[in-house]
Amino acid sequence: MAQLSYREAVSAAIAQEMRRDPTVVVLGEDIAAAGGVFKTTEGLLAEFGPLRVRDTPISEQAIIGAAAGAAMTGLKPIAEIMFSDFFAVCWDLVVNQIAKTRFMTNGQCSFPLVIRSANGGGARFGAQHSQSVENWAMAVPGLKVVAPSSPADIKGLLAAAIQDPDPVLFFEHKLLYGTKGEVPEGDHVDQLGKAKVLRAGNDVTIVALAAMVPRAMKAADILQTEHGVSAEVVDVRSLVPLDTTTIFASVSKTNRLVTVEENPRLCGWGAEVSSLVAEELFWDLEGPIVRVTTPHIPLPSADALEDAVMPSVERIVASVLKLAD
Amino acid sequence: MAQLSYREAVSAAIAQEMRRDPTVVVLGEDIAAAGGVFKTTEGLLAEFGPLRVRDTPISEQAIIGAAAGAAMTGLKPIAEIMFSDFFAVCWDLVVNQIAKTRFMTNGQCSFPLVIRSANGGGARFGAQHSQSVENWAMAVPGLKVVAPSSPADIKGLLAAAIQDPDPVLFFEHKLLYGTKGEVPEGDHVDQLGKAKVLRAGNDVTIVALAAMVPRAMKAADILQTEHGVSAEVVDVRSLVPLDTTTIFASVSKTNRLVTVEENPRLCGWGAEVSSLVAEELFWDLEGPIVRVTTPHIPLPSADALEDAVMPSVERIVASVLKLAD
Amino acid sequence: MTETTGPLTTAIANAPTADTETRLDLYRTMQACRMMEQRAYDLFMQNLIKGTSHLALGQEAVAAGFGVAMREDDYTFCTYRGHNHTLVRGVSMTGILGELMGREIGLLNGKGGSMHLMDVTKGAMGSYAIIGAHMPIAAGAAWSAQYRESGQVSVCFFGDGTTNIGAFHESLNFAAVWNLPIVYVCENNLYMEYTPIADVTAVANPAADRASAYGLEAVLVDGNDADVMYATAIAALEKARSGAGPSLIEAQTYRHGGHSRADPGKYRPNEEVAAWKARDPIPVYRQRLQDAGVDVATLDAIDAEQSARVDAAEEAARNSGPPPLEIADTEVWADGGSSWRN
Amino acid sequence: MTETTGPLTTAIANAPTADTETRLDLYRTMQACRMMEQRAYDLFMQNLIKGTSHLALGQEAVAAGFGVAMREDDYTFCTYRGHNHTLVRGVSMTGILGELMGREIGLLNGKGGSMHLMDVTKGAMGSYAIIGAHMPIAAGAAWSAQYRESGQVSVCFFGDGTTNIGAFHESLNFAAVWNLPIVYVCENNLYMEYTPIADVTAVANPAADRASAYGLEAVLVDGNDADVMYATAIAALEKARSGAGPSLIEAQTYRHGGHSRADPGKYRPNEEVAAWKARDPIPVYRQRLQDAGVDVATLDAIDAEQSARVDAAEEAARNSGPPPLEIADTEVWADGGSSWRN
Ligand SMILES: Cc1ncc(C[n+]2csc(CCOP(=O)(O)OP(=O)(O)O)c2C)c(N)n1
Ligand SMILES: Cc1ncc(C[n+]2csc(CCOP(=O)(O)OP(=O)(O)O)c2C)c(N)n1
Ligand SMILES: [Mg+2]
Ligand SMILES: [Mg+2]
Repeated sequence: MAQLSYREAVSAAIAQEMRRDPTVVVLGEDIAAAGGVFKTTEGLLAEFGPLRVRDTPISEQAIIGAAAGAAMTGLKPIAEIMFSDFFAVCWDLVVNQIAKTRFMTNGQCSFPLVIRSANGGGARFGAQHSQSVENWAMAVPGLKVVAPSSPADIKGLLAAAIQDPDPVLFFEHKLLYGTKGEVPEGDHVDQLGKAKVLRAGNDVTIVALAAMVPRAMKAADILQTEHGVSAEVVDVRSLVPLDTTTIFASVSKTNRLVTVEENPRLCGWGAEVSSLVAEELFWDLEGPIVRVTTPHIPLPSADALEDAVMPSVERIVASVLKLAD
Repeated sequence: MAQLSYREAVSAAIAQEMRRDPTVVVLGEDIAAAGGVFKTTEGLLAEFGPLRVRDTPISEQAIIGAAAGAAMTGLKPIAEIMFSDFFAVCWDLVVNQIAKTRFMTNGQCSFPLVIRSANGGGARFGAQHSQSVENWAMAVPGLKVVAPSSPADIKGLLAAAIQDPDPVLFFEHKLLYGTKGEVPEGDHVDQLGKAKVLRAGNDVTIVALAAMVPRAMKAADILQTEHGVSAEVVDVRSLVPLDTTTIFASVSKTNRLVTVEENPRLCGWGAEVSSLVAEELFWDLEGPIVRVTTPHIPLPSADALEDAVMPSVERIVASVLKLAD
Repeated sequence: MTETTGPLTTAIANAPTADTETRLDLYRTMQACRMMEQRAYDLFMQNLIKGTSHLALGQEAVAAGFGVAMREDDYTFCTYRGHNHTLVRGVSMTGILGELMGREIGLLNGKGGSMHLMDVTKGAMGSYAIIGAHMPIAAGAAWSAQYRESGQVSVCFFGDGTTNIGAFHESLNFAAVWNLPIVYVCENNLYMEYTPIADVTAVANPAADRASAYGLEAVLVDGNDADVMYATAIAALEKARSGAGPSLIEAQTYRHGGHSRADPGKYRPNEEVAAWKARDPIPVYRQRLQDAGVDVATLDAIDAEQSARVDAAEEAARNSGPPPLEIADTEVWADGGSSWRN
Repeated sequence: MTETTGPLTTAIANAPTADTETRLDLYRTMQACRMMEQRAYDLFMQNLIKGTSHLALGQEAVAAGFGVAMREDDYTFCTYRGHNHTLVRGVSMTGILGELMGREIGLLNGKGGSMHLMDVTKGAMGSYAIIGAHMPIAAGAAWSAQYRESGQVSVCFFGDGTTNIGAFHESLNFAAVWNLPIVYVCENNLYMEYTPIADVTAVANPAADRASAYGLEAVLVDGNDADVMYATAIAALEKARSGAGPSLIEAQTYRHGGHSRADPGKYRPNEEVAAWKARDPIPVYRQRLQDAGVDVATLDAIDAEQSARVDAAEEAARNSGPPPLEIADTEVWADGGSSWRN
């Protein structure tokens, strides 16, 4: 085990896969010499050279299109979209082309590519640089969607995403880049589509993702120590494929579900999880399914305002307590 | 009352509002002389002239951007995005600019504009011309989202959308363009954010939208006549604002809910409705909430395949019966 | 505006006439396209093709010129108006007509439809239905060829109207900066759907007048002349293959029919249609071959052979049933399935 | 590549020197920008500005030239690097610094942040943080002015890196085809973030070498010269107002600091930085005014007045509290609220 930051785990995973497979290539804005604006690709140019690590113009459609065409013809590109908000400028390539072409051609081609992006709020960047858009991706058939919460998961899941034969949208949370954690040394590849029970409990299941995971964990602490409520915390990790087995097993045990989403309320992944449970596990439920989300608003920039609207530890605690009533 | 087709109701509503308000202007590809590829803007050029009805290049970002800039400075543009799948090429303008700028500037400017688009499947157009993307829009704070199922609703809701001071995404269903119905004559303006109970019933609430509404109505017929099940059918009409009052009143009465969505499964509007009911109306429920959706796949082109995957009358009936068990 | 001198235009202008076998191949390829598209039209009329479809009747010389000139392992990317571009790569005609008809025997087993023809085994890397989207994808294939040092070239066809969308611009700049082995071919048929291209474009030649914005040579050629298109293709493919980077070709041509199935094309002046039909690439080329000494019997034999080929393809497509319903939800993922949960 | 003759370039070259009052205004405006941006930098260093911020130190002549030349009711659209472009429209400096600091007194009451400054009452129609997005929006405002026959002009500022994104292309073509009263101003500061623009662009002058792709004249000017920028602005605004359509201006300039708060700008050769700092638009202009007979005391007075202005603005911003939490979920809709249900 080594101590790595979430940021360092990104480049560690990419380097690991680039060493293993010469068809893995990296492209994006300022990712080569500059090492990326979030310093997540530092060292790659030096180790792998300018043919495998390439800077691009500010042309997100070209970046994603190039990744698609390269993936169809033998390469395994890793493209960076600097902030996930910018998916909106190349959404057609992602959702209409990459997500659909394999299906439309009944399997003639594959898209073994990864699109990495800095996702989420809390950094006072304002409404156009702070969105959680993992649910945009989840709504589109043909995309795998991963959003890790720890350095170890970054390394293992990014390596798995690169090895995966399907297109994976890989959401790194910009608030977590500085966090550190134990990461398995040497080659390490995790599995997509597996949620993780991070804390066992009996009274309620809290399902969370990415930056909401540490908040859910803190809330579970407080619930236990201050309120005697035993919460089980599930880190979803992967929205597509979705590990309903793990989520359902937890809800079957606790009989209560709270989802904690950073995205704005409407049509978030929590809605999907809630609807699955309401349909398939209805008779196990002993109370309403509660969703904690950012309200259905863009994110404000000022620190006081941003903190007021994103789901906080306190809000999670309060929501669970209301349910436990 | 006059008999109009759904298609004719579109141009009737636009013409009504253009007569009333000289700041209403129309732009899009092939919408002027050609009257639109779906013939929904026929006659407008002749009546209102080339300054108010303007053809554009194939430049969806320019179309939507121009509408935004014009809306900020005194006009009320109606922009056409020919097929709703093409929202993906101008999504940034819609979701990052139009949806957020009023909020970010704390109310300095408004976006009184409408973006109309042909939405939905069933016309054998293949995966890139058949999507139901109303849930993409619903997921983004700052957009109003409307999707009518009848000629009367087209006229009344499109007029309301044009008069509305906020950006409205107006989804016309391409399978319904040819359908006819009674439409109030003379000036007619409906209200956004109101669902409609189209058929009263006691055993189960079926909530549907756009082209799924006639299917839900047929299913309700069959349920009544062949199975003795009394279904209440609610046409959502407007996803944002969402008329939870009408939906909740119905579910409180029937105690059972089935949503019928055309969009692919994950994160559809039905998930949101389901999660709302599971949270706020849980104790009224007497059974699981069932969602009928297109599977989470792109739409296939061949008629046999397309018919097999979109929610059918039979599938709705079967889903309700399973629930009623 | 358009400058018309430079290495590529010079190479095209100075190209020797192709040998007779190649020219017969060009003729054969154009006839195959023509007859297949006409048959597709007939099948619409019989309601055997559902949905929409976009024919390239009149534009055959562009597809044929490239099809004959390309190496087998080169890549093509085309649009919804891409039946011909697909066929010229050696793709099964039965597969194409079958796909238009939504039959199991279709290239995509009915899952794609007329706007999405693809056969990767022939380098026909797909038909794309959203304007401009395939242009960066084609650049990606060129990048892959460059990276793998395979010597392959990526050829990307698109229309005049496509030059006004953002993806066009991003792709051309990207391809130029990365010096990719790609040939962008704009078929200027004067219309984007029902609107004359001049009404919505700031320059007279939508592609050629923009080449300089990407440091490229302006190349404007007669898209109705199979010899010119062949010479153009040879020169641009050679340029790409030799490492000299991308080309942007504007081929002037015309579609004989409407934009799509639903469109009778009434917005076009009669004289314009007549003038272009008089320049129909196929009879013109037939005459030219005759003038060059090819005997009529040879040409007639080609016609008969292609006509029989279309008959056989239609027959096979008709005999194929609808696709089995079980495939409706397969092949979303590389594992063959569509599951999003465990 | 770039041609540099045409009515607009001729008008700029032949423009008479502005009168002294106007020139003092240019000087004053540049100093206001400079001092405000320097203060913003100090406030970062004290961690009083959170998030990110992008300074335009060194690029003041462009904003000032246009700011002084524009009519009060004209529109400007700018980017995240838009503090100066906002200020020069007469917008409150306290509002700007307050917004950077996330205070209630901020222009947007803290809801937008440094990348989104806007004051519609001054025609400052917003700062946009996604590359290229504001370019078609600016065209829309120009369309509105054209439709209302208001005589207003829309001015849109953007960077060299922005010329490679799709929205740039769509906007320019659209504005040209609709003959809109708009002036597009590319501030070529040689870098897109940390990457030299030449590494990612197919032409040497990213905007000027592309003007012909939209039927426009190539205009390449010294963006560090306030007189040139003023003359350029006057000429292009007049062209737009007279109905002669859009212009695309490339102004060559340089940012003294890094791309954003986090960036020390180390990727730039020292000599390059030094050479450009020697051409700092403000001392150069000060000297030029002195040479033209303006006395030092006048210039010193302007400096002192602007310095005091910045002090006062900072003071007012510091004294303002954080925005009230109640505004966090307001103004999504025109009714002032954010409700999505009944
Ligand atoms: C992004 C996008 N916008 C609009 C359309 C609708 N559309 C399909 S074909 C077409 C015209 C294309 O014109 P051109 O590029 O000249 O090609 P042609 O049809 O003439 O071959 C349009 C506007 C589309 N498919 N995609
Ligand atoms: C669509 C998009 N892609 C990338 C970015 C990230 N980004 C912000 S500024 C910038 C560089 C812009 O360069 P330029 O246009 O030259 O403007 P400058 O910063 O030099 O003023 C980039 C890539 C963005 N904001 N939007
Ligand atoms: Mg065309
Ligand atoms: Mg720059």
